[in-house]
Amino acid sequence: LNEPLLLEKGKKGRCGFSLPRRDVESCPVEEELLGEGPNFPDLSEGEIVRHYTRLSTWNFGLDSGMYPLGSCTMKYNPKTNERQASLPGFAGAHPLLPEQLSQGTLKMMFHLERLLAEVTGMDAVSLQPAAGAHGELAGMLIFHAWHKSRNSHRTKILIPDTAHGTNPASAALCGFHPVNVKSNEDGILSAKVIAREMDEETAGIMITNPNTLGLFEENIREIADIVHARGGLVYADGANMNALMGMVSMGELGVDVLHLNLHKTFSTPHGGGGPGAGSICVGKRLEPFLPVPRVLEADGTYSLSYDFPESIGKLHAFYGNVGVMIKAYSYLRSLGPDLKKVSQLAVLNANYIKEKLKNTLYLPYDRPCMHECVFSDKLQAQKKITTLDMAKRLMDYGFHPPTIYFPLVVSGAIMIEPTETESKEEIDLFIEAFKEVAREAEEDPERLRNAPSFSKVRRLDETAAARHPLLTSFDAS
Amino acid sequence: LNEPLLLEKGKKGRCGFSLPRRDVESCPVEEELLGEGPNFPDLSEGEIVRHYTRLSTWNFGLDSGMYPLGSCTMKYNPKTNERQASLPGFAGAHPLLPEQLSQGTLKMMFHLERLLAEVTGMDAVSLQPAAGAHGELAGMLIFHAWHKSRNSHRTKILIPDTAHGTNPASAALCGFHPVNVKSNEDGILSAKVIAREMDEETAGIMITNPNTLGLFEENIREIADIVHARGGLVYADGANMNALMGMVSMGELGVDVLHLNLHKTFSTPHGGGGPGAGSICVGKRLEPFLPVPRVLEADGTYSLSYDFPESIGKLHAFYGNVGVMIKAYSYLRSLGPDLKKVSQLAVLNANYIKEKLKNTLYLPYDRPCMHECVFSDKLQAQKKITTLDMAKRLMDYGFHPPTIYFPLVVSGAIMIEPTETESKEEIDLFIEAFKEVAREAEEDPERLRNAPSFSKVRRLDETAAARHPLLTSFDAS
Amino acid sequence: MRYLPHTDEDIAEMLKAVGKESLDALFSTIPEACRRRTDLELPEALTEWELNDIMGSLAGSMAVSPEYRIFLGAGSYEHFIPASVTYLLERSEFSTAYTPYQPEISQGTLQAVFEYQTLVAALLGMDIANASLYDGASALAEALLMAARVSRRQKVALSSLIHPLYRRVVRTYLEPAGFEILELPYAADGRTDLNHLGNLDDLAAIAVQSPNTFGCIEDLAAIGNLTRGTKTLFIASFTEPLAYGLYKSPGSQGADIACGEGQSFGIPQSYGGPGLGMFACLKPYLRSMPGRLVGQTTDREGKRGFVLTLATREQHIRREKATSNICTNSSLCAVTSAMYMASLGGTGLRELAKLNYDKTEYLKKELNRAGFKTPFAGPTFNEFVVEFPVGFECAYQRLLDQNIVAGLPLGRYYPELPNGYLLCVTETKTREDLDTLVARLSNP
Amino acid sequence: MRYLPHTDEDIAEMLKAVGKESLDALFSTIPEACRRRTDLELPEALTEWELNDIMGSLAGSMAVSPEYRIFLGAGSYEHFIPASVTYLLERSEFSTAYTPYQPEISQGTLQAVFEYQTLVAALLGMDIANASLYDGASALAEALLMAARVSRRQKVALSSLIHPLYRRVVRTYLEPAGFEILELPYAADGRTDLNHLGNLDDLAAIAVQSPNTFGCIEDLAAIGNLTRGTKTLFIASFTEPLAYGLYKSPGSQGADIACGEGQSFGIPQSYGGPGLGMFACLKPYLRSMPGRLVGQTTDREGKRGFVLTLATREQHIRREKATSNICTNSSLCAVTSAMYMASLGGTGLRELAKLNYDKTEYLKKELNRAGFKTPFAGPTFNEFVVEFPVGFECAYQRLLDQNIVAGLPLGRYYPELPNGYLLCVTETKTREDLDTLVARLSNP
Repeated sequence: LNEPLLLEKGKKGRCGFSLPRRDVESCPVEEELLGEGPNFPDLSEGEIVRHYTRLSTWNFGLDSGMYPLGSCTMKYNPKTNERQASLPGFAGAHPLLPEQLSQGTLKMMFHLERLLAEVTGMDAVSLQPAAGAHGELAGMLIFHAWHKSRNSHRTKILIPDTAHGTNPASAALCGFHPVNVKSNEDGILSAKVIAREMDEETAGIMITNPNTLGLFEENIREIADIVHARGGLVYADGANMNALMGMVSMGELGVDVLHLNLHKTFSTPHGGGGPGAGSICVGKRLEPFLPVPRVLEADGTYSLSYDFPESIGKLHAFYGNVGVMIKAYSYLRSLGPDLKKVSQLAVLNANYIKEKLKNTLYLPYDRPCMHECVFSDKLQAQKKITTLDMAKRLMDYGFHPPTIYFPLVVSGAIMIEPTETESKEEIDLFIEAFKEVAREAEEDPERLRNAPSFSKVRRLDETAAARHPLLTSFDAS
Repeated sequence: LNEPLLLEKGKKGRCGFSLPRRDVESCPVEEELLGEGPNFPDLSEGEIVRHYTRLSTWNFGLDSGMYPLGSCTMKYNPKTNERQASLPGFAGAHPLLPEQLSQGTLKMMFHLERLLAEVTGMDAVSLQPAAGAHGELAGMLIFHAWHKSRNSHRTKILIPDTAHGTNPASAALCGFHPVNVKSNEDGILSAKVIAREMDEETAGIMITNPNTLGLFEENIREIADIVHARGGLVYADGANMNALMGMVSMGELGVDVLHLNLHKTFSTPHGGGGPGAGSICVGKRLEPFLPVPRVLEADGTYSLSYDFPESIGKLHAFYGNVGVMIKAYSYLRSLGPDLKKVSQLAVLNANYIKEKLKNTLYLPYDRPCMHECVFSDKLQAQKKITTLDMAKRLMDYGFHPPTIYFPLVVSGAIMIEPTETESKEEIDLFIEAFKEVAREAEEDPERLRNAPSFSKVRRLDETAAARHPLLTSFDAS
Repeated sequence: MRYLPHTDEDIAEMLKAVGKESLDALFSTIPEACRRRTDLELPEALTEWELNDIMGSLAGSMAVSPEYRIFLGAGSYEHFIPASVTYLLERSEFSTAYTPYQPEISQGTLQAVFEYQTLVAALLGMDIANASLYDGASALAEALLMAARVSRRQKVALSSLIHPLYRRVVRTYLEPAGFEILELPYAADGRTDLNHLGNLDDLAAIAVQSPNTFGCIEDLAAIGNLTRGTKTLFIASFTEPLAYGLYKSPGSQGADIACGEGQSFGIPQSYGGPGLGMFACLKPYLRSMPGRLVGQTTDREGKRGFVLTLATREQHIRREKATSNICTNSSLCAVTSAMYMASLGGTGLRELAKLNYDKTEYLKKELNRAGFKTPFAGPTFNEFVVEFPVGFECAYQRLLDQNIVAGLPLGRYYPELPNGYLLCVTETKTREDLDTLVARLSNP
Repeated sequence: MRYLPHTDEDIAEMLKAVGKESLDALFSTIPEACRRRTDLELPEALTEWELNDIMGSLAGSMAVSPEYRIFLGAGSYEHFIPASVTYLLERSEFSTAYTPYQPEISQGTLQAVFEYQTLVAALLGMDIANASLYDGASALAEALLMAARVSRRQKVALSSLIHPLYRRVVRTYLEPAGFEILELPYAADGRTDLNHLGNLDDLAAIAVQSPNTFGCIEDLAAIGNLTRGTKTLFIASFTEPLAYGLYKSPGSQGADIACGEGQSFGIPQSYGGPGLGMFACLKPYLRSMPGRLVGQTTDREGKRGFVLTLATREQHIRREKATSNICTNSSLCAVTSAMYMASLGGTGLRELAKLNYDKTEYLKKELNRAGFKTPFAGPTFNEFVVEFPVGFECAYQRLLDQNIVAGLPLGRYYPELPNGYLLCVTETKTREDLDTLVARLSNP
């Protein structure tokens, strides 16, 4: 089924919207302000439903099949969470309602903060950041504010080569200059290197733990001690928290600030790129710097308070992505102490894939992994088959490809994160498919280079897209 | 994407259902009655969601594209209707609630009956039949009861060759013997033929109007007079009511009993074969025979009454498909007097297709049609291309095929009903596709015989299925 | 109107193409005398938003949980429905499709219904199941008609503990065609009394329901023993299929046909409909079976696929000689119930059934302890009869005002039980709900 | 737990395959000293049904329509959302997909976002739009940072009638990096006073919001005239995009960047989030633009397709030199708003906008007639300021008890307006609602 662009459809005079009854008179509008309105296409409701239904069928979602994107934690998104977030009392609530009329949402937020604090082992939480990178920004702003409160002006920040890609950009937004720190031959940070790099001009370090190689940063306590001793702070990118719930307390590891991706670890859907939520968790001493407003409780009554003079301020017009929080809260309440099992099974699935594929794909770091494992295309390179070719071919087997070419520290990286919600059967099928693809790389490499074969479109020319950007229908016509 | 059968999936010990907390003690069960429970597969929630999501993508629905099945009235199913039917107050209501606690549903039913009476021009309505054929059965039972009440025993019933296929079976269920009546060279019934066939042993006639050739039965009033004069009753199959709303009053035409398909004319979804609803409408003198209970109103209070001694009785455990009624009621209230426009546009669309395709396909009755038009494969027969081949090939163009090989009165029939919710652009695409298929029939007939090419499966062997029926996974394994 | 895509320009162009001057002129073949003389007198069209208000207020007047605690069963059961099932069922590829006449682009519905047939056959211990009928009542009527066809007999025996409304439907279907119906009384333990059955020689079928209308489990094995080797078919009807998660299946006890209502399996109660007529039987009866069937086959490339099959039994081919006139059935409800059964799995079904049973036993005991009589001693599943004191009607009414519906008064259906009430307890009721009920009943 | 598919047997087999004795042993690389010493102290897992109860009661405590009549706007607007949009958005192919890094199997999201970019550019009268940012506030902050990058200047001028909470977000983003913010006062007509602006030589941008926080339409043309030909960028912010169905677009008035909140377009209010940061600009600024972009291209067979493009601006490629750190955005909200815009169409958008305007004018007039002052004379869209009598707080509270929220008290944000309230009227309010409000205000 094909389907034209919206702008290629429609006829003037249709309307797919039920226009409310006009029960007041028409009033004149000031002439020189009056516009013409945009020339949107007019379509009937049925045409719109068909348009988007068709579009949806060209998309691969988690409900379509296994989606082992490393570092993205594509776990099953429970349907009951959607139900809760769409309850009219939640979905229809205005953010500036008087507090007495919004106790339910405030209570949910307060308790979600407490639950996240418990899961991470941190002391205080703000739910305001709207995404992971927004949480990182919040963290860097807190670094900045904390140093400023101590009249210290630090300009640098340590970022390992195994950190998430957003980290340097987030740091730069606060005026920090990122210093790249190399991981050691085991794929983790050595305390020695940090001791060498950490100085009095450095605000601290941003660590991803487990790192983007899927490895636990074994020296993190020592590293934190070094950073703290030299007046710095430790930020942990908690995007990979799905590996560690119930196993590790981030607070005890010496982490000062940590963000969580509610849309990864806590099962809220990614929506094709958002909305997510990047809640930020801190230790006691950094609590005063959290974004405002904060949710307070007194005698069972909840309120929003802006009365935190050291706060970094606001990051979001209101309180963050409340709709996402409701889903994460529903997930947390549905799992409870089983969250530990979530992490155990996520790690089990990843290690199982690592073991089963390590003779098929090159495994640069052959050590027990956490929730994901990283291979490369080194073995296939002799046939001039790249990671990209294999990824595209996996689509033909009904799987979403893993994350590719990341982390940068592994050339031609293939980063596989199955998550705990994939069954052994599904994982076995995935392993079998990957082995088949590797066999084809040997025997029929052209087939891989021509992949995918069964998708809506064949391999797309991304270079041309960037060279001559066509960003709207007007551009393109 | 492939997907195994449910029974080929799962592992003992999983459960996709949230089992409620056990808050009472376990009690022993009488040993000799205790069973083992069926050996259903155990799956996680995520596996179930993925299974059915995948299955759904192999289905063509109205939201996927044009679905011009003649006689089926596949119009757009408005999403707001679904919303209304799923309101907890409707969806969660027990049918034996005390009347004082179920006024909302009773009121909806009462008013829906009144609306349907107005649309059809009949006097009284029962919503109880669960489908069109169930409505026909109700109609035949009313015929039977009415004759019986007059101490008349009639055994035959007239059924034209252009009636719906269910009619004879419905009549037979009440012990009537169907007498086949031929339509004339214009594709409609002539009064003369009826005058010849109608006798004192004949209970009446079942007419489909417009008939299954999409033609209005122009002589219906005369025919009704003849049938009535000889003590018979007139049943109209109202499955094609989408052609006539606001244009014709069935009561004025002399119709005594009429059923409606709420899932056709009134936009409720077909659900892959149901549930539907086949409300039955009668003239005043037949009202006492309608199924019980009936919905009554007094001083704004609604009640259910079984106090109709001449009633044919009950046809459904409760009151019929209330969930479907809610959707039809929502539709009727959303359209109001625009229902006339619905019929006008449905007829316009059908005539447009008839005109545009009549040089491509053989048109056995070249007269203005109502809501559907009937062609045949006569022109393509020379290339040994059948209606079936063309139908299958249309799939490759993204359209659901029309109804084929029905009505039986046209050999190789192709019965196209676009409905009013298809836009001119979509219809033009359909016409173009059909012309292209006809061109291919000339130039590349093999391609048609091999169609469909892009569906989940290729042409299926229906003969083998019937010869060696495999009806369960146990059968098939 | 947002559903109608035609612009004035479209209409003008299309009228031109068909050679008509106006929309009304399209109807020229309708003789003047047949034209409707008046406009449709329908209330003004509502906007989507007005409709929401009106339907919201109608729905808002209905008594439903969680605001109400409703202890009604009797053919419609309140069970929890997973959000996942609701979501899946709303996918419009399932809901907006027609009957899968074109199998190549209907494999979703077809495979799902094939799986449904498999699950139903397994649940009921039968060989085969059809793609569904309208509801439990019409399924029973169809089963009796089928038994008459198979046995070529005109008389059927029906337990008086079959749902009273089902029996009314059976009469509607059977009496005009001249069938004779024998009603079997019930015994003191609340189960069908077979002693008055007489000889089976002219009987097409014996039909009982288990759990029956008093909630009691019938002695299916006894009936199976009676009919085995005879031409009389044993029809096991049901309103609560969940019971077969715990109790022996009809098939294992010798039933020839098992049929009933599947609403319990994930289908909203919706004031009684749509429901789901489940229908299963032994393989030898295949060609006499009513309703649609999905069968497995292969495509031209040998790939597995599914089709509607054995249509030669159906009305559009066999016309008046069809096994039934059923055409549209309850396909989407069948798929829903399959999703629900798959969600439970064998393990979950058993646990859930046991929980229904245990909660019911708990209430029974607590009521007995509080001094209420439960007149029938037969084993039950999730319903049972309790005899409330004379004059209980007022208390019942007071409980309604406290948002409790304390069961179904049975006197309407069984005049000999003027104070009998049928109480139903499913997994939706907590122990606290049950304790509250007992307390309120004790001090209404 | 129903989300976890692993049976004990699966776990045993898989542990064996990886050579570990237990699940805990999988974590052997975590040094003992790094292990959590205590179990997670989380409340017991809830069943789906318990969760429904708890969430139902939390949601039930919130004041929402139709039970309440809420006249609040100020950055979050109650608009009707078609059931069709809600349905489409729930299709899990859209909702459960990741960012479309693999375009061949993500054409649904990609085409939908491409269409969104087109609709947003058309709405705002700009050349190009990105795939969305978090919300209107962060979009404004990103716009200011972009202006600073483009102009290489460190100072920005902000109207004091930009949403007060947006201005707080801007401060959070800009101050640590050392930017200077100049706030422009407002004039007596409720529009930004440009007289104190001074010369533009060191200004990276002038940002105003229209309709502004007092609901007034700013004189965008005047600002466009000021900045035209200078290096200072004109940023037009908004919280209510529906206004552009009626009023001239920012692009047509000379804006360089138009950005704001798209929640009005089919996105539930959800207590303030998720929202939708709309962001559009002129083509010359393309490579300085923050956020993702979808572009059109072709596949190997020459077929049209869509991809994420110009990623070289983004953080995962350019790291600290990226145009922004944004990664996850509001993709699903962008698609939702496109569905909503498509539903309205150009014709519907204009009519709906006019209806909002007319209803607001009606209320304004009725309030004036009842003796209430509306202090600012500037033209408005669907919000305006009213000055209630001294001591109105108690009346406001009494109205709350009558389920009416009579606007937003402005004193908190504008201390000079202690009795100023911002009232919002959308199409969701009927004339009767408005009459009721006036009557209650007159006799609170």
